[in-house]
Amino acid sequence: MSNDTKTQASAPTSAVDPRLLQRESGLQGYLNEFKRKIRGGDLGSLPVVVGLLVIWAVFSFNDSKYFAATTGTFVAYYMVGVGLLSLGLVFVLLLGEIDLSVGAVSGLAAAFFAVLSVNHGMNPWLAVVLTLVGGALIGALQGWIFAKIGVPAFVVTLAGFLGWQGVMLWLLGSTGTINLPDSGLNHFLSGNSFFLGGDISGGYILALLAVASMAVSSLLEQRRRRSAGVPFRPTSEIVLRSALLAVGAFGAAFVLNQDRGVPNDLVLFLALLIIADFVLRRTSYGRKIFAVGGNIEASRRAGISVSAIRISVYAISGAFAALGGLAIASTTSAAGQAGADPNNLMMAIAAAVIGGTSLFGGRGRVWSALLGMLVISSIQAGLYMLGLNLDIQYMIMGVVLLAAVVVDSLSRRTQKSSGRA
Amino acid sequence: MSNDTKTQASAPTSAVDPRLLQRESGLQGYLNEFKRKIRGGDLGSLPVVVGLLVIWAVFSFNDSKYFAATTGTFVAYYMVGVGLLSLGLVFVLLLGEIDLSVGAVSGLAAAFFAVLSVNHGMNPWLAVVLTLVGGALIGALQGWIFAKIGVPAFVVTLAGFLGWQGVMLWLLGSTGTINLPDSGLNHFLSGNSFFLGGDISGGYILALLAVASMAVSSLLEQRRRRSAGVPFRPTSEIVLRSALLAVGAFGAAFVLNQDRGVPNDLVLFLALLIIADFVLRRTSYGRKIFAVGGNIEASRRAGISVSAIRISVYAISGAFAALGGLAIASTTSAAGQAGADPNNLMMAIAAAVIGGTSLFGGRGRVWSALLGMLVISSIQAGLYMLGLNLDIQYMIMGVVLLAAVVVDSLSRRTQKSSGRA
Amino acid sequence: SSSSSSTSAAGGSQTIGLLLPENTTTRYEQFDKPLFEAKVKALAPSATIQYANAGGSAQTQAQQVQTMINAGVKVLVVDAQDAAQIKSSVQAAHDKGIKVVAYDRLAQGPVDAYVSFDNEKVGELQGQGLLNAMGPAATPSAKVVEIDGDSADPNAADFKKGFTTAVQGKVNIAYDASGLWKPDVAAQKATAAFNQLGAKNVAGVYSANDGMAAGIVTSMKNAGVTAPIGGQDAQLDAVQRIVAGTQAYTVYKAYKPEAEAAAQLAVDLLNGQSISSVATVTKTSLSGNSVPSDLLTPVLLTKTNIKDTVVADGLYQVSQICTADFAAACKAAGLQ
Amino acid sequence: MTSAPVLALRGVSKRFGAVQALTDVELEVHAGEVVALVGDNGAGKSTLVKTIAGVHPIDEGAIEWEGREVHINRPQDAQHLGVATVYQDLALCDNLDVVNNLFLGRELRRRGVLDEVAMEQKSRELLDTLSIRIPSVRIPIASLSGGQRQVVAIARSLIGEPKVVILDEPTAALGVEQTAQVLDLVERLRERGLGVILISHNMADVRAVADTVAVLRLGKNNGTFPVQETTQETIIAAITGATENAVTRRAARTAEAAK
Amino acid sequence: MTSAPVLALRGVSKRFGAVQALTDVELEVHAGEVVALVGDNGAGKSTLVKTIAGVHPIDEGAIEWEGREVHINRPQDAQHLGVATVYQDLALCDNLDVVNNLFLGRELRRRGVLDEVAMEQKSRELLDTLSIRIPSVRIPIASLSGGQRQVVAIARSLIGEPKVVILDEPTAALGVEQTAQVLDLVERLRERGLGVILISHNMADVRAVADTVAVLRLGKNNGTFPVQETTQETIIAAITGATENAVTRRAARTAEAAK
Ligand SMILES: Nc1ncnc2c1ncn2[C@@H]1O[C@H](COP(=O)(O)OP(=O)(O)OP(=O)(O)O)[C@@H](O)[C@H]1O
Ligand SMILES: Nc1ncnc2c1ncn2[C@@H]1O[C@H](COP(=O)(O)OP(=O)(O)OP(=O)(O)O)[C@@H](O)[C@H]1O
Ligand SMILES: [Mg+2]
Ligand SMILES: [Mg+2]
Repeated sequence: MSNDTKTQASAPTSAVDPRLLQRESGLQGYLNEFKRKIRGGDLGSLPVVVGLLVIWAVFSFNDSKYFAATTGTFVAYYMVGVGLLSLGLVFVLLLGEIDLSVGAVSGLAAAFFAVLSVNHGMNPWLAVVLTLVGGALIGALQGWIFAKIGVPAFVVTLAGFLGWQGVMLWLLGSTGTINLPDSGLNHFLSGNSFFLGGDISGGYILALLAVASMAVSSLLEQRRRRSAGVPFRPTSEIVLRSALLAVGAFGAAFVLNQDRGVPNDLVLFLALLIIADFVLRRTSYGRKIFAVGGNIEASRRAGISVSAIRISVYAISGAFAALGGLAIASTTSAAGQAGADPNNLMMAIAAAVIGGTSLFGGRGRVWSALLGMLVISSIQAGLYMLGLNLDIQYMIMGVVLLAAVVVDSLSRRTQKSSGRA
Repeated sequence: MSNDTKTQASAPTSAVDPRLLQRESGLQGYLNEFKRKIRGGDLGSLPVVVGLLVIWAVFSFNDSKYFAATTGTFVAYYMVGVGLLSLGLVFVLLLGEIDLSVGAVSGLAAAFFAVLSVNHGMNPWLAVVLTLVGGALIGALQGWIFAKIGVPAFVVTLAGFLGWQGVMLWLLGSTGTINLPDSGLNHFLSGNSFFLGGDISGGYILALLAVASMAVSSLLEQRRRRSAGVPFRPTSEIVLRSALLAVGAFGAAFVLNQDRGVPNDLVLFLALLIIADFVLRRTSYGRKIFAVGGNIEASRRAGISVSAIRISVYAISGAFAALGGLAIASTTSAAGQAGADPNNLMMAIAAAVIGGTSLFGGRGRVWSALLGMLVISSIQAGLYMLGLNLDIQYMIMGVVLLAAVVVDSLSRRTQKSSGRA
Repeated sequence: SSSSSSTSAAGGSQTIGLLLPENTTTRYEQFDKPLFEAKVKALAPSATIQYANAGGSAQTQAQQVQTMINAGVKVLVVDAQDAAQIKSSVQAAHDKGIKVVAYDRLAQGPVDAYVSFDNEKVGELQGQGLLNAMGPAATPSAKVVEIDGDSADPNAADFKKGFTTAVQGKVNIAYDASGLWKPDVAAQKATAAFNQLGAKNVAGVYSANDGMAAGIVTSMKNAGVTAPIGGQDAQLDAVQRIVAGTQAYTVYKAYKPEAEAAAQLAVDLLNGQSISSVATVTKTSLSGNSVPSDLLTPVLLTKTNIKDTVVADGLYQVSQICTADFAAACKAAGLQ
Repeated sequence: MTSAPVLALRGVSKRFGAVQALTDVELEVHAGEVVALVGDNGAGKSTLVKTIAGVHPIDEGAIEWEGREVHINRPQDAQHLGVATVYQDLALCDNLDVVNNLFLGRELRRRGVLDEVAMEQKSRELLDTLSIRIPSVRIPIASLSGGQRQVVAIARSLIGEPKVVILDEPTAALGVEQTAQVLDLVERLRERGLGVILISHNMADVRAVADTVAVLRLGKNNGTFPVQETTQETIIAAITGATENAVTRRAARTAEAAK
Repeated sequence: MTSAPVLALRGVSKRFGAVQALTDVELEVHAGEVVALVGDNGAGKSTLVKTIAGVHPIDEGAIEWEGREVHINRPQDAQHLGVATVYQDLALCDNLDVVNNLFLGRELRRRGVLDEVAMEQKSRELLDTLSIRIPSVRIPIASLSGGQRQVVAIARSLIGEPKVVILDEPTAALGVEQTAQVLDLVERLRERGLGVILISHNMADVRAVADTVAVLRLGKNNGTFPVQETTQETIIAAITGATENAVTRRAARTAEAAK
């Protein structure tokens, strides 16, 4: 939960503990605290971001073409499909469970959509809705078997991994691969469709929106907190954070504008990330997910219906898997038998874990799906450009994946040895 | 731990609790307790065994040829390779961790062995030893990165999943698939090599050995316990258990003898299972594995070196993966690029879980690898005989897997609602 | 090597992209890639080659095509993992003015040239090889076990179709299942088939490729099935089995002419020259595009023509085939 | 106390596998009454509490609420009736911070969105009344000391409007000052007309605040005593099942040594 | 007590992230001495214990063992010196049974193989001396009551040959009889010449068995008192940091009500 990063500044109540190190006000205090955090290994996602920068640097060094706007578009565009699977998985991982079926469900969803809209000529948007509902129902069914019958989630979703793949093959059976028309959602998600038609203002508008809404909401919260007499973020910190976000957002917009603009599927992904983040951190439903992931028995005793949470979370995962499947299909404009690629499952889990979501439940953020996919896609972009043999490619992929997490792990180890598990 | 199934009979100490339901002596008491356990849902592996019988019945009903000794040989022979991966995984699962690299390591091991013994003409037994040591070293390396650097095991072994696959491709690169000669370990593990040359006495000797050693060791333990004044198993129970084992063992021997005898690779698998079971249940090393799987912090405080346990367990998993790889290669007499099949990984994990080993650590037995593989192989034998389309096959596989675990889960649910988690 | 080539090319003006589909079969990285590279080097020393292998994933291949488009290649030589799914990638390349050569599998979309073996013909040869090997045992009631390739691979359907055409009515296909191109799966399915049919009743076995045949041969030995079996690809291990007599035939698709024809087409397209001298026929793809094509003829490889084919073409040295384990068999077959 | 008790257990039994944890237990709690539930370790006190709270449904017997028989199968059932429980094992979510644990399942909302500010403010007030110092209400429960966690669990039970509060060894880990505060709290609850079940091994505390003492021994009732009229020795004898026990022996020995 | 203390802490400090849990703490324990460590909730008592036991290495300061400075970085280090610890949070493996938990890390072996019979026998004896009833020593710890678990944790510390025993609130969950047994046990340990650190919030227990009382307040030393010569009020004042506190207020109020 990001709340625990909120620092204590000039709290006027009596309960404050004299042993708590007060941060000096102003930017200086912020820097001091940052130094202390580095020493204590309490760095949030900084290590992974550093890992990402290192990956970019190494690949740019090896291949001058890597450092180009087209690579940016490549990463931004191709990470979305698997990123959506990963986003759904974050919900499941927060419960401390796993969903092995997301790859199969994504393949099935693409096939289902193709059969409905191409073979049966259904309105493509209606087909999209039916597909997403279908994904959610599949997830809910799996969640129900897990929550109510008590079959371990691993087994349920492993059965799903096989079963839904079978259903997909059966659906595609008579026709094999089905090419999707360049219209509707498939067009919207395709690599040729950019925000505001790729107009140069598009990226900057998005960046401005993000920075402004972050700054405004932080300031509003600061005001409420101040008037309620509870600790609040100092203005200097809000400015610093907004500035950092601005650098990232405008930087990304600039790079993407160098090529053709911000891909629409990235815009969709970001929008969904923001919504999911809001649900997880600002609603009591999200709070319950964290609680169940932290301690099932305590949640049950607190009156939370654990089964309802589980079923709904698997439904969410199923719906995201279905959407991810449509996004993946749109990258090849076709739904094929290889749609249920188990590699997608692996990459989706890896992304969430690399981004910092724990496999053991109760700890994580939706942004880990974004961060992890940035890492994975950046590696892939580089490896594809180098045109290596597959054996070397696999080896590099393995080593780089590991390296991307090692910094994070080392800092966590420091954290642990200073007593903060 | 199977110890907690030991029942309290006529204990002469004072500390015994009057609320503990005493079992009446004799067979009647055993039956009464059994009924009570069924009601309480405390059934051990019985549900999965029932599931297995149901699978056999259903397939036999659908295909008269299924109920034949050749099916027995099929199951007994083909389950060993993945079963060995699963056996190694049980150790890892007992720690509450996962090893995604076993499939890749098994493929690499087969390739390594083939390159050494065929391409370099090394003595095949020396090559086997080197391969197993190599597998253990790979595992230990992964364990070290996990235990000492603190990278989550999922990420380390995912990196291994990719990286070792790369190494395997690179090793095979110059030659592609390598045929293994029908000699050495490859001959021993091949489908043509049976215990005592397939002599009819072979199976019965094994069965007799198993039953006799179980009965004798149980009686010896009973005597020691009786004289030490701690609760012991009544003789009637020992007789009953030995009788049950005898039915199973002699039954299996009879079926396999109808075909060509007990495959040598099954004998090896069973021997390793017995050794692994002994290590886990009768040595302090095994006890430490359970402890770390149950509560890492408590184990650490008890002076257990958690890192050493982790590294060694991954080494064990790596060695079993290497041996499993050799067994899988011997079923095709060749080491090829498809060796690192991710399906093998999935099936190995599924077998352990179906057999009753928890993914959350601290609960499980090595026999779950055997039981789970029996289930999976029995399904596969049936599906392959029916020669169905892949789509139907996947669906049935998913549904049957689920069904095999549902009975178990339902009984666990009863158990939970009666307060025993 | 190719990895350094992509950096050296100025603006990618002389770059050819080579995309191969997977790595579970030996041929791609072992033969196709080096043969193709050598020929291009000979024809156009200034051209560079960018290489990618999709590892069996159509989705990865799409990303690899995009990478090459970004890198500014002029010609793409694509062996499609999925001939239908590649369509939008082919279109994207075409839109950028990049010429596309379909290699081995006829990709959908606006392809400029196609070079391949006739896959149905491969299946037919396999059928013929099996019938020859069965000899008089090939009767309409003779039970044959058929293990096909992965149905996600469109070529698998072509092989099956050709095979069926060749053996229809001549033998009885008593068991038919997909081996997913995986040796261990094929081995288990074959064993199940033998259990189902009875080992003695099996008169012949069809394996769609040599990789699976390795597993099936082992199953046959275990089950005591003595019927003939064959595959395709002329993998080294398969040639060894043919020498040893455990496999009856394989289909040899000479990679060298295929790779060299592709190289010729690619260089011609790169230089803006006519390709009509190489691509002499026209094939219509499933997307309706007529593609100038060069279709090569596969060869049925048995013990008798090893020397004249794979050895003569320099694919394998005799010493590679005749390792210690196969020395005796080689002598008997007159290879050594 | 002639009115129907708020909560009554009639012949409740509960079994775990081979252990008969409760046998035919009877218990009555009236509004405005503090019932102390005492007993040896493993007597079944916590099990009894959990059956009332809906954690473990009962096997036999009946639970009556304000004179009507009710079925309590899930914690929600008990909460809807108006039972608030502080468990001996606390049952907090280690990964959540103090505020989130306090309001878990009963979050304050503002326009549908969590009202973190109000919850944080309320938390500080609550903890202040129990005079506990916690470094920050935004640190995860995992990093609190044993007593700090216990106070958080107690504070949890005060959110909402319960009719019966069950405290299972609430002061076990508390310091002297915090213990005094909790005893004050129990008295305030009684004054507000709530029924309180207090489990404790500390006879002094029990005698200080309880009206009635119910003794459990080996899962069975072993007497109910009005506190005013009963000596500590009687209660201890009922707990241990013998007038001659380790406590008396120790007392005798210490007395002798002091001579 | 002129000889060097078995264990001495010199200016020990420990910090968790932003919380300074211990600041310059001094503590001495001699052989045959029972030192009571008291303090408010969150004072840092358990943290201090964990630094000695090697669970959290210290940030600053020194630990001396029999006069020599030692470095305790892992639990093994403390165990090898001869420190046995009962943690407040017990630290047992829920999935293992009572016997396995008792002997964890110190299993008895016979010809290299676990000697389950001897361990089971020894477990029963140990638990009997602490007069606890446990349904069976072969049921997993998870199904024991709070007090039963605590006794298991205490019994664990008696296996082996420690020189210093640290008990962090050992009687918090214990019944009257078991508490008396543990106090007896502490006295037996003193007689055997061991150093004992006893943490407790129960002043009566502290006064009954301790020789010296060391008070921690907000992570700092707040006085060391010989038990004989110090009144309870003085100690409580040192703990709460004020002579006027909830305890005295409550006492005054109760006295008034009694009038
Ligand atoms: N889930 C369970 N499974 C099996 N036995 C259990 C379970 N829970 C409790 N028991 C047993 O029931 C008995 C009563 O336990 P309970 O926790 O109610 O005791 P208690 O009176 O609260 O003791 P304490 O004072 O030590 O907290 C104990 O013997 C315990 O071992
Ligand atoms: N791992 C940790 N991370 C952060 N803070 C911690 C951690 N452990 C303890 N603390 C803090 O250190 C302080 C001292 O805790 P400690 O557990 O030592 O108290 P204690 O004296 O044992 O209290 P109690 O009597 O309640 O057991 C507390 O304020 C606590 O919040
Ligand atoms: Mg209790
Ligand atoms: Mg403490």
